[in-house]
Amino acid sequence: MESTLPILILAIPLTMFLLLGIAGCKMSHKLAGFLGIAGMGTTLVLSYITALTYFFGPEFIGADGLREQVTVFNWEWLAFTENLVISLGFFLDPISAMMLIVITTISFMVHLYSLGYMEGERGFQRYYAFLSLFSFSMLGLVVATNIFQMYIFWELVGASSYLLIGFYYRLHSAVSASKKAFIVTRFADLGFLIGILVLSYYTQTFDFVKMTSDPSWVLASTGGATFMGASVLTWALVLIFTGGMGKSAMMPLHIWLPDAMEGPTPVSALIHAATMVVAGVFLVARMFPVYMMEGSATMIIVVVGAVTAFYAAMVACAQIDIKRILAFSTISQIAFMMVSLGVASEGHGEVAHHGLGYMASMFHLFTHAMFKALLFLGAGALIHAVHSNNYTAMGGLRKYMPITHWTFLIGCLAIAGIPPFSGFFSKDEILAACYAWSPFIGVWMSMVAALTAFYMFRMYYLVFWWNEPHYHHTPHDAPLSMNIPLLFLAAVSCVAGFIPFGHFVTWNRMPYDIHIELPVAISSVVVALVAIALARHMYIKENPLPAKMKAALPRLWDWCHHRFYWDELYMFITHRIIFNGICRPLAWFDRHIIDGTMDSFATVTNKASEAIRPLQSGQVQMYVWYYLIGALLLAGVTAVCVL
Amino acid sequence: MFSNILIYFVVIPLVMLGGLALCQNIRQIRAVAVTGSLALIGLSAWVLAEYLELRGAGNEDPMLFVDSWTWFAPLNIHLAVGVDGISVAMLILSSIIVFAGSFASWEIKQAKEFFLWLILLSTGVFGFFISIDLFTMFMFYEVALIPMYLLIGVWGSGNKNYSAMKLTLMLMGGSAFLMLGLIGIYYHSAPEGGQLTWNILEIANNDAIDHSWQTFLFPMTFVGFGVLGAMFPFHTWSPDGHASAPTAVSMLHAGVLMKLGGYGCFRVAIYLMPQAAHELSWIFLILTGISVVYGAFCACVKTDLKYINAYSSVSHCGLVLFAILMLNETAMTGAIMQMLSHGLMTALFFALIGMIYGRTHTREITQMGGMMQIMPYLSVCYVIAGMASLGLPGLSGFVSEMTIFVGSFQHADMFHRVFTIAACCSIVITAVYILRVVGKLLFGPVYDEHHLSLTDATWWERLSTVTLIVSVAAIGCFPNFFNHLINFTFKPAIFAVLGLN
Amino acid sequence: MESVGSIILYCVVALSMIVFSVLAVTTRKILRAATYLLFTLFAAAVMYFMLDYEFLGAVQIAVYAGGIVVLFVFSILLTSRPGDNSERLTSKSKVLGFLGALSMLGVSGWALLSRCANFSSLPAMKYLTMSDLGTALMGTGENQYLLPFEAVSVLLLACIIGGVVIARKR
Amino acid sequence: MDYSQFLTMKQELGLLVVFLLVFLYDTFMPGRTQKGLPVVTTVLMLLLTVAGFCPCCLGSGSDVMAFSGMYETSPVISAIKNILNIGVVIVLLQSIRWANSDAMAMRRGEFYELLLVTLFGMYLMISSRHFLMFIIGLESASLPLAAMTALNKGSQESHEAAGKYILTAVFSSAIFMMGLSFVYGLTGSLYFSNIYVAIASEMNMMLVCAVAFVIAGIGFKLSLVPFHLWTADVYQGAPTSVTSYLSVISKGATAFAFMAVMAQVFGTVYSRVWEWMLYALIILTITVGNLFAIRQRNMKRFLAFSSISQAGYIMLGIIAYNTMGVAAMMYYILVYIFSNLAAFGVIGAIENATGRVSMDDYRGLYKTNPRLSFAMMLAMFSLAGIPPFAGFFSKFFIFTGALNQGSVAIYVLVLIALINTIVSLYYYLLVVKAMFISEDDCVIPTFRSAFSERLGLWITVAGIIFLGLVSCIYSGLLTLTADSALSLFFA
Amino acid sequence: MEFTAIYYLIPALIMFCCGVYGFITRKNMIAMLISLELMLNAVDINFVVFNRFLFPEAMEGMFFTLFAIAIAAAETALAIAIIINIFRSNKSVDVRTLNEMKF
Repeated sequence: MESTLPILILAIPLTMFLLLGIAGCKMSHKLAGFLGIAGMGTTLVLSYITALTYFFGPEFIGADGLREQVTVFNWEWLAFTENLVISLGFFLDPISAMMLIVITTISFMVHLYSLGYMEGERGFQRYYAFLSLFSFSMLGLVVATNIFQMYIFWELVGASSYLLIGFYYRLHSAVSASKKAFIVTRFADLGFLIGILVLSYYTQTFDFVKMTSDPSWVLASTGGATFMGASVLTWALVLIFTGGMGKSAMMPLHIWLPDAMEGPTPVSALIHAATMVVAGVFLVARMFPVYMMEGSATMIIVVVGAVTAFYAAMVACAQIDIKRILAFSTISQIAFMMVSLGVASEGHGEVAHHGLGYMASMFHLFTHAMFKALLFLGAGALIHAVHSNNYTAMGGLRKYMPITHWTFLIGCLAIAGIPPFSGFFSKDEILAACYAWSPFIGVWMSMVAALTAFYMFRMYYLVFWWNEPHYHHTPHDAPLSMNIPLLFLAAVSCVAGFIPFGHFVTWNRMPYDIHIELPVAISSVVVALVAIALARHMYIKENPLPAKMKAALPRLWDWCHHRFYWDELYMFITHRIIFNGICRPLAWFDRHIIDGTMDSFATVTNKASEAIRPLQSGQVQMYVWYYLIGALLLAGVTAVCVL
Repeated sequence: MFSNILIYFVVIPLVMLGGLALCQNIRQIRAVAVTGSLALIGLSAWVLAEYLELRGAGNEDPMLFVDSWTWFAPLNIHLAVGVDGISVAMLILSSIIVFAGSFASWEIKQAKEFFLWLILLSTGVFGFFISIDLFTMFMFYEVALIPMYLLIGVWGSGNKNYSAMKLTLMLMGGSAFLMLGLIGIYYHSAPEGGQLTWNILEIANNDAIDHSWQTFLFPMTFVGFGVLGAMFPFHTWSPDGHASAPTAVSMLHAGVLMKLGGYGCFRVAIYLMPQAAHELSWIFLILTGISVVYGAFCACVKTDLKYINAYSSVSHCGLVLFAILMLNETAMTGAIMQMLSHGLMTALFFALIGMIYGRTHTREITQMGGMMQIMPYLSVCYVIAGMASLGLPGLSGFVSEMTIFVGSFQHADMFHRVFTIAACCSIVITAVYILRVVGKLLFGPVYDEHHLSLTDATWWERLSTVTLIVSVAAIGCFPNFFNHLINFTFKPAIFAVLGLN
Repeated sequence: MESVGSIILYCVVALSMIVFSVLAVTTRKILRAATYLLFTLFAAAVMYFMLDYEFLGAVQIAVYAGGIVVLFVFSILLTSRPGDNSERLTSKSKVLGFLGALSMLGVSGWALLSRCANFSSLPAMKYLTMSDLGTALMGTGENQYLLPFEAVSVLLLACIIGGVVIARKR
Repeated sequence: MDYSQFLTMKQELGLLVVFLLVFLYDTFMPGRTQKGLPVVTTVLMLLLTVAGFCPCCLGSGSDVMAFSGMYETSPVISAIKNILNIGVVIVLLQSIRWANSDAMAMRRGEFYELLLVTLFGMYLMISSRHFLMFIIGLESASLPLAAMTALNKGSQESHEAAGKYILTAVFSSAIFMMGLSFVYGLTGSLYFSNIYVAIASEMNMMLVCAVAFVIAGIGFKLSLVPFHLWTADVYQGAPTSVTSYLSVISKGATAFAFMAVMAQVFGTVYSRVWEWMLYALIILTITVGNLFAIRQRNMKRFLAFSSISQAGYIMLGIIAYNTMGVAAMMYYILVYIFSNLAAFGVIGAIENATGRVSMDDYRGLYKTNPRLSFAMMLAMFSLAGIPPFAGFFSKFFIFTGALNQGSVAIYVLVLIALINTIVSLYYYLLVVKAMFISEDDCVIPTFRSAFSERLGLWITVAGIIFLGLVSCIYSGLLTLTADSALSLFFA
Repeated sequence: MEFTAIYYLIPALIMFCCGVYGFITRKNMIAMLISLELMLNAVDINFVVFNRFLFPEAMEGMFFTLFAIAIAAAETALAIAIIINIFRSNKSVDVRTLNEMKF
């Protein structure tokens, strides 16, 4: 494959970032916005060409009928040793091609949307610069040829996320949210890094192709080494998964994501809903053949995912801030993908149901990106209209903002899994995979799906129906630049489910047909509809039921509303234990013990100097006496020693 | 003698000193400083080009441009010069920082004396890096140390008397051990009956220091240099010293002088006494491992910008020594990269802190806030420096740290690997303190209304910072160039002795 | 075996030497101290005579007794008022003095006794004539002392100059 | 009776000629020309120094023994005498202004005569190879100094210093002579060469005592701890010129003589007896000197303690017991002369101009008298052993020389000495701090020092800067020592 | 009985120690000088005795004593001059008055 297009796909956003970052402050808002959109538009077109060529070009179907993996280019960037080399390259396989589409689509939509949403904001140019940086990093991440390249871009997306969350840097909340996001993900990345170190120590390679094409070799290369009872491969994979947990906001490293909603809403749509947060899923998917080798690692993935999904759904039911609700929804949905990946394999190379879970996960990733971006952008339009994030400030908006209302409704239906919207198809596959793996997980995830439908429609009704509060300005639909993305994404959410995804993305790149498992599908739709009906009953207009339920289960409400007090726990650990319990004592220790020791050399010297002062008494007879004793001691001691 | 290109690294500063003596006013002083530092940058670029050309032509000598002029014939002391990739890298680093430092002290008071000492300091630094004779190396080393006292004492701030004295005495304390170690090496530099020598290459060739002496001399030299490299527990001069030092001095000191420590540890302690290094490395590994984590933890609770950065330096420099002790090619390459990286970014940090301090007259982060609105340029630079420090890819910190971690983790011994993981933890703590400062200092609402009237960077400040940022980014973006420049040194047989790598 | 006379003589000399030394450093009257010193010096001179060094004995009497002691007396008269008893010694300085003197005695005594085995009785010696002394003083050969003789003259000159310049009122 | 042997003592004779000329000038020239005496003396000494450098003229081209081995001269000995001469010239130069002050009008000539006699005594100490000669030299070098100390008639401290000095000096010489009597009792001879041979078989208390007492006696002049207690008081009380003379010339000469005695007399019992004594003394000297120096405010007293610890470093050259050590010691003495005289030059200039000698008075000196402060700083750096100043080289070489001995004990000793350099750096920096960093209300005003003082300072500063960098000095000394008969004693 | 050297050396040593004692305890500077004379004299005796008993063939010790007497004389003269000088300014010959300078 030509390497020009791939290079441009990465280079254009980077150039835009540098251009807008360095010269942006000299530009007008219009010019900067135009440049950003033009750059992203070009990238979009190039990515589509690349991805579509890959998916439909016959040259990429190998002799064995498998879709080939293509390393378009791979430049040595930093050679640690002969084998361990970080290369910067462009790797095309089904998931990276799919991610190219997802990223550039959402990113372009967000660019467009932001033109209206961010109009007149200070730092408009900076905003676009950061968006370009993020797009660059995310693209780089998905096309990584080796795990270290992924780590590099992994860090870069983290940084751009940090910068964008903290975009409103005058606000304390934004600053601390960005800090939190960075540090939590950084902590997770530490795990990732150590995982890489461990893995590369045994395999002596960073290269994905090398690792995934023959995963049993990876297992063999560890030579059965164990550490603290678990095999080193498990350690490595779990640690790498930790990185994914951080980025994808899995429990217990999820706490940064709700706070990240402090950033501009389009950013949330792009980064914290559609692209960056799925990096963890992507990572596991990328390493999937290796994970397959270690049942214990996938087990952990399933457990973490399942717990997170349920937890986030619970919490989402009790939030006030619509962006928070969406954030928890995102967490929950990503957990779905994780679970799906986890259930795709059944330990030691046996792929359950032809890797259905894998395909489902990727499918859900794709559809979720679209409809969640849609929801976020819709939420952005709402916030734009009423200048508040809380649904308490909203209500009855369907009259004022019809476009937003209808697109938002489509998004909700999609996420709730109502056919024929895209979410139904992908979620159905996931549930099917879960049931196949273990009925318990299937039921559990179905329950979460029901909760999803409930909290989404709770929000929907509270915002668009419910009682109308007093608005200072009459809310109205957003300008065209914001509506286009909404409409586009809504359209995609409507039709994306019909894409024959299995033809394009499967774990072993062997195309196969998706078929809907009717029992699972029907049951889940029924459950979802029931949940929606309940939500409608409770929230379409003033109704004592919610209050009653709250009163009936106060403890549960409190815990859900306060997100099960995770933030407080972290606060306790970081501030009380690490900051006050380690840092401060260490600083004290440094100043008083270590430095005190150094200073005490000086003090002791001074004291000694003071102590021997009487020697120089000024009395000549004492001088002579010391002289005499000195001489005699010299003789006497020597004599005792040598004679 | 003057046909050797390296000698000009000492000659130019000396000429600058002479020029400075003739200067009448501030403009001339600036002219001398700028011309001189430009000449040094040019010279180091030239050396780099020549070096690469020679290497490209297949020159496999451990050192290039080697030359030696007898100085004290009876003791076989020579003025011996020579560079390998490491020294070239260090020379480039030094010249860049001297350049940036000159601009950062554009409006210093008593400029003549200031630059006099500053240039004397850089003479020492350059001389140290080009020397391959232990005696001249040590001499230049001490030449570089003593101007610090006056620079901090006269132009410093805060508790400057105490800090200057502490810094000088502790560093000289280190060099006391060092001197003993060096003379000891000299006396065991040749096999029985052979000609004793101070020349590093010859000593390494002779490989005559017997085992028991190595175990005595290695700690001496390692601790001697380690003090300057801010090795725990001998790092305490660093926070106080940096906090009190004027901007350019902090830059030079953290940026270059602390590198002397790491460089010396490698060039003398490990290069000449590999067996002892191998056997005793665990002791120092523990100490430096502590430095790495401990410095970072301490930085988390400090509120004085310079203290934070000083502790951060302890942590980062600890990583340098840590990696050197791993005794394998990758980790040691990483150590040198980390020296470059830390030198540049910490110089950038100190330059920025100095500039902010020069405006607000406080370094307490609790007394400041919202600088991004007041001085966007400096703030952006600070963020970049912070990002470099916490290891953002594309900037130098990432490259060096990763090289170190990957390299260290390649160590065959489990103990070393576990320790590497412990050291890795520092990247999280680093993020904590960097972001804490960035969040408090640059973001958020403006803390003090008086600060609103402050101005952003002047052109010379911009020049100074841009130079450093570009350098940081250059290393971060094109690491393989530096990697190849450096790791040539680590190829040859010194590891063969250890059966490592 | 020594003759009784010489034993008696020895005892007298040795005893007076010790006794007068002790007295010289313990008496409170300074002038008396000078006198006891004189007696001690005389005893030493006698000892020189006993050991057949007549010339030395003569010099001892002439220079010490005749010169130095006179000098002492003059200076004592110059610096002390009549009836000016010397100070009362503090017990501390006494203790220190004793300690010093005793340890000196111990160490040096140990040193002397360590060589005791080598000591024999008085060997025969060639009678020293004046010309022997003169040749030795004026010669440049082995065991001849022209150089010290000249050197000491410079020393004496310097001391004279020094004494003069110090003692001069202005 | 070969009186022509006197002609081998060219340098001594030259010095005596100078002495006589000065004496005659002082005695017979009319009063108005008396003010020319200091300059004349300086010039004469300068001539003597220059002449001493050429072997054909006064210096010695080869090893010569005269008076049946009572006197020795050799290129090495000639070299150390030349080094002393250089120092004396500088001292004389720096003392011109003081000597020409009104208070000194009546004692000008005597000062120079006494000084020259002490120098003569030191020559004898260095050259003598017979203990009688040695003690005469020692006394000549020490007794007139007492008189010189008392030259500041107006000052109570001057008298006190002289009193303390003469009393302790005489006591010390009594102990020394006691030691000599033991040596004599052991060996039956006072010739160094005879003792060297005879002592080799001895191993008893008398030998130990003898060595200890001899070390004490010479250590007194070198101000080794614990024989140093007079030093500070005398340095402080004596006129500055005398102090500088005492601190460098007297110390340097004694150090060399000490080396000669230890090597040529007690060489055979080095490791048996006195090696360990010197270890103890060196550690004590360096440490105690440093500890006292920390607290001093009076500059002269401060330098006294500093010079005590410096003496400890000089001793390293002796304990090294090899030619490298000796050469390093001579080099150290040379550098020390320049460094210390630069310091005393500044102190003297300031004292002559304003009468202030306290370190507190030096605060802010750099603002008003930058050049003097600079000279002082260089002196301090050199004394502290900071490169590229000469002190660094001398320290380095003396350590190198010492470690050449190679035992573990010497490594420990050198380590202790090195750690002590940190303490010494501290107090030297205190002076620098006072001048450059501290500020004060009553700064010493700007003044212009006399030409002679400035010249002296220029010379010393030039020495501080170049003595180290110019390698031929140390190399030359090393070659000289290695080739000399002295080296036989270290074999 | 037979008089060996030790019979002469011991009194001399005692004399020396008396001198030491006197020098350390006496407050009058002239008395201290007197003590010093005792010490010097004791040394002289040592030399003479060693010469006479152990090495009678040469006259080294004797001549040393001869010169030592001269040196002692010079020392004493100078010391007395200085003491008188001190007496002039201090009006005292008490050694304890010499304590201006200390520490």
